[in-house]
Amino acid sequence: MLLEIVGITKTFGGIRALDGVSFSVEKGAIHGLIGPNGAGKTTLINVLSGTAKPMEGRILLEGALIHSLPPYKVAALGIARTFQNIRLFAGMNCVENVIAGQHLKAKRQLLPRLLHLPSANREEREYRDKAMACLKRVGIEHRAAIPAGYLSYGERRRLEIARALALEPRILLLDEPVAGMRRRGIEQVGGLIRSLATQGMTILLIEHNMKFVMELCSRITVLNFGRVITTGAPSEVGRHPQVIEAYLGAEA
Amino acid sequence: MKNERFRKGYRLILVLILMVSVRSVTFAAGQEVKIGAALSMTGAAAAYGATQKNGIQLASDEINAAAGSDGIKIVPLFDDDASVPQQGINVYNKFINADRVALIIGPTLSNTAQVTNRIAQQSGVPVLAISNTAKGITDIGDYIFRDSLTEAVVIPNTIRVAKEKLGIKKVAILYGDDDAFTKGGYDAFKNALSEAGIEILSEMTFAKGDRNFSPQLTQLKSLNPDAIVVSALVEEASGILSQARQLGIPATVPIIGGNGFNSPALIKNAGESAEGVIVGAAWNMTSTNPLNKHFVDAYTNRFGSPPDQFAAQAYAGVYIALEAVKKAGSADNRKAIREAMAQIKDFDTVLGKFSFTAGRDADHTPVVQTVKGGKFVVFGE
Amino acid sequence: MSLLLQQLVNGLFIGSVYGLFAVGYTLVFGVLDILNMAHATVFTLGGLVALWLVEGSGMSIWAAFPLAVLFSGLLGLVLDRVAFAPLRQRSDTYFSGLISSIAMAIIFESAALGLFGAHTVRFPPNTIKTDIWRIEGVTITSLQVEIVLVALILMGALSLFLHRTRTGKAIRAVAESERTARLLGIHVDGIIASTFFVSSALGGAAGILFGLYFDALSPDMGRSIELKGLAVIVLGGMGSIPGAILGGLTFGLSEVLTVAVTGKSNLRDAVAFTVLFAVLLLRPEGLLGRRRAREV
Amino acid sequence: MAFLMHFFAVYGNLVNFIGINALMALGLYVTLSAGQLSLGNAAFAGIGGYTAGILTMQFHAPYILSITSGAMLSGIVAVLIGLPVLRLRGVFLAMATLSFGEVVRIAAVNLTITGGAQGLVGIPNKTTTGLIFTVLALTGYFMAKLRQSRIGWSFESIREDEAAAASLGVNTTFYKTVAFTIGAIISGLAGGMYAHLNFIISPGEFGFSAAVQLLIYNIVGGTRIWYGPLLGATLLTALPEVLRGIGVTAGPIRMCVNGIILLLVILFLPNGLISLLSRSSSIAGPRP
Repeated sequence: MLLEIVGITKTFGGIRALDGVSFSVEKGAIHGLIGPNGAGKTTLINVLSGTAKPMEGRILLEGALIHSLPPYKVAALGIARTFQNIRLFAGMNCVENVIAGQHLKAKRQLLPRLLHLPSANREEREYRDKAMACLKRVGIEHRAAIPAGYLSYGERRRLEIARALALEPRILLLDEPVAGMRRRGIEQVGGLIRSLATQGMTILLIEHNMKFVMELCSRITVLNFGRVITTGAPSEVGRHPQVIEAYLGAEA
Repeated sequence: MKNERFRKGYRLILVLILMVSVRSVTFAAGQEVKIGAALSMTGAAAAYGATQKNGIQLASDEINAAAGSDGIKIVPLFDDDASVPQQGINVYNKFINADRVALIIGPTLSNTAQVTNRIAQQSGVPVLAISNTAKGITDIGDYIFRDSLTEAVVIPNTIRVAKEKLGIKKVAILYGDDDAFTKGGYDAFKNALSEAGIEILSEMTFAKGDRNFSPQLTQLKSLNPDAIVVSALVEEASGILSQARQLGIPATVPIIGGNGFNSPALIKNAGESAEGVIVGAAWNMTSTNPLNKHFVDAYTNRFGSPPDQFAAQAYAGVYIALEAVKKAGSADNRKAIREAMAQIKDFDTVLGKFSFTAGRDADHTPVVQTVKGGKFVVFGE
Repeated sequence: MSLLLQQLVNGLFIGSVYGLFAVGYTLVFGVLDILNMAHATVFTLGGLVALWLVEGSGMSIWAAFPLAVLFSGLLGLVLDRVAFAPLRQRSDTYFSGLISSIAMAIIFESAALGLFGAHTVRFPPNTIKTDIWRIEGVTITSLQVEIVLVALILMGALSLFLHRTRTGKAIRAVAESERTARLLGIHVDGIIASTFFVSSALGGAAGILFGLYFDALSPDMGRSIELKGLAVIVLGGMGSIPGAILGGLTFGLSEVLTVAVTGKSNLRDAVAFTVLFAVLLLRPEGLLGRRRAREV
Repeated sequence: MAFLMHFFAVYGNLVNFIGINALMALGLYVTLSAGQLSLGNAAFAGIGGYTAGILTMQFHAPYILSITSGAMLSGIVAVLIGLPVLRLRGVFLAMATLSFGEVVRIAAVNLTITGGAQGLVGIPNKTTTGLIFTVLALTGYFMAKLRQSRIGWSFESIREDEAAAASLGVNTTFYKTVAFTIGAIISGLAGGMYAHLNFIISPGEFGFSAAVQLLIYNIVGGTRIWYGPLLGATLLTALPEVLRGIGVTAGPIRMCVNGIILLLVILFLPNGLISLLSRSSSIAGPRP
């Protein structure tokens, strides 16, 4: 079991955003995380990525405790994330955004650059090619030199994924990656996620688009008011009474 | 692509500096004396730069009017060092090398003078300081002169007269400790008081720009000293005087001040709480010497308010410079002007009979004044 | 004993002037999260204009005071229109707002220097008839009492305005969240302009009272209170009106007592800035402020 | 050749001040490039200046040693101050660094070793124009290369969005302290060189208005590329001379011109004058 979340509780003032959340994510799986707005999905991702500290509970990565680590240490363990409200580096162009994502993987030492060593230029070309490869993977390599602020909404979503891929992560936390995308964009991102999983990457996918989640995910966890209703295969979760009630209201 | 951008940026900067091309037109030698007045017209000392400018302008206009066709005319070039040494240096450089002035008057602040006079000394340009009272200004070199009496001369004389006339035995001191002028005054007061065997009950400080002195004055009042010695500039001084009287410090406890007090603004701002203040200074506003009477009247109706000590010393400075130029017989031979200035003895000025000491400091009788009926009068007359 | 009492009076008095100045300072920060560095120069111009009205056109102080306060308010509108409104859509509006207010401060101070000259000037001696009372060794002047009263009245009026009037409530809504306020149909730009009007008017008023009591007005009189005002609003809690008043009074008292005890006024400033430093680190929301300093 | 001699005679000091101000502006630039608004760099220049001056005068240390140790001391102080202060953001960080700056100024006024209000008098004039512009060129080169290194990319990421940078593995606290410390070292070095240029340094020169002036050099020049602040420092240091040359009367008008320039730049050229010289997005930044 790659990632285990055990009894995580997080409160903001009086509100219990997460209340004893426990589930685990298998290696190489595409694990869905769904729930109505305000269920605590984004809070959970913040806790997983170290941005927020939980009140109680533990998170284990291959048995090692990581819930008290700062965000940059969580990233160093190979956990990358995207943000619900897309936090791109607006002042940089697309390839630069991805290069910024190479922080952990690209040495880029100062000394060889100061001494103008040829190795520095070679290294730089290699990293740039890698960055272009990430852009290519999400299908926006033609926008490489455009400042991130100029991209369309769908393209910005994809650039954020590309930047996260630059980290060459083991686990990718996607916070509503296809929200507000058109049909064709959704299919492309779906294809990308499927190909990442086949190459061994584990993905935790937060999404409202039920069809998208049902098709892609091998296991799904449903959150409501900070509590886990159930975790299971898409078919089981789809028929679970409480899930229907949480989503479609009580009349079913 | 990268350094192309850099070259364009560099070219712009170069063009800008060259645009400030240097006007090196020289006036006909002989008849006109160019004097560079480096004053603080903005920044902390703007108030003093303003009255100094008036004094210099008044003196120059009088001289030029009286000079007629053959006489020597004064061409004053004013510039602002913004009370900052860095700009003072630039002003000096412009006067020395671009305008090629015969001599420089100023700068307003001692801190600036410490830096700028070094450049004048190296370039062999005489400097006549008109308000620097800090120690060491004239030690910078033999081209540096000063017509402003140092605190070391004025203050012991004040303490001596105050002790004689009022028999003070124990005093409290209040001084501004973050300004070279007021700190210098404090040091002079401290030595003078210990030499005169007067006990110092307590020393309290304030910062430049302060307006609220009631905490300090309340403490000092409780020690009931014979007198309160204050080293401050006129803004703070008037505040201290009015708040002291408001706090109930009786008129029987006089307040003794240094050069900073010697300005009509003190009486205007402090009102009747200035009565009885003792001011040791280098210029007696009400002296009946005809030169001074004329100066005070001319200044008052030209600028609408009576002159202060800064204006008087600036005014006298121009006449001293003229005297040196006349003696040197040349309007731009800096070395000759320096030699002539060093020999000035018992020259009549608004400050009284003026001569330079061997060390090129000012030498004339200081005055101790007090305020009676809203006017400065010589103390003890 | 009367010595301590006298120092308390001194402290409370100067504290109320600091409070009045700080209230305007923190109001703008509370609503816009922007530090208006030109506030101190409005403080100066308010005082100088009041003096010009009294001396220039022979107006009584009681007529000149409201006029000069109005003028200061108008200066606030100019500030908003020229330096803050154009930057509102920018992503770095907090940073650029600070810079544009520094630019306006420089322009206002040079205007004060140009129009009113560099000298320290004062109100004509009998602008306000002041009699001095001595109660068991403690000296209080009627001017001091009047100033404290006016300061308290203005601060009281401000909190009434903020809590009772429609515009006041709208200002507090914008302070909570500009976006929500806009959704609720509040004319945000108009409200922000009125915030600047009120803040600058209060700043100007503080300037006039300061000038009246200390008999000293000069183009750079704002400098001495600018950094102290900063310390006061941080101590009181950025954006909190009661915090600014409390901060002003505590600050005035601590300043007086430090000087009284140590006799060194520079130590007083050092204490002020160490307090500011400590509050920022340990309790950035200050005494009564809302927590804003370190959110992600 | 005579023209050059004459030019340097009149404007030699101005050129030196441009160099020193540019170097100090670069010190603040490093801190700004990581998105940290510091109003304490003038104080670091003060620490560097006073330390170097005291070392040369009282301990007769060799010039190069004294200015480098001044710079190092500023760096050490920056690390000590940086750790607590850099948790703060935006205006709060500005005010914390400002209060640190004022405490340093007040210390300089009160300590006898720093010469009190008079300042340090009699510092030997060792700094040459050549040294200033060599150090400036080297620092500029270092900045250009730093930008391409991992440290430079981390600064840029933190400046754009600190939370996103952390999620990519950037240790934001560490890199913010690095930016703060490198900035302090450069400011300290510039302060040390300034001390040996003018024979005297006084506390007033390193206070709040000096810190604001460094910020203005950066804003007017542009903070997206290292030679932006150089342009800002050059123009604004030369401006009083230009106005003097053109005959603009001394006094408040010049001060007003300064204010108006800063206002126009922040309103219409958010990325500074340097963005006029180049269209490339990395310098001009995205069109708002």
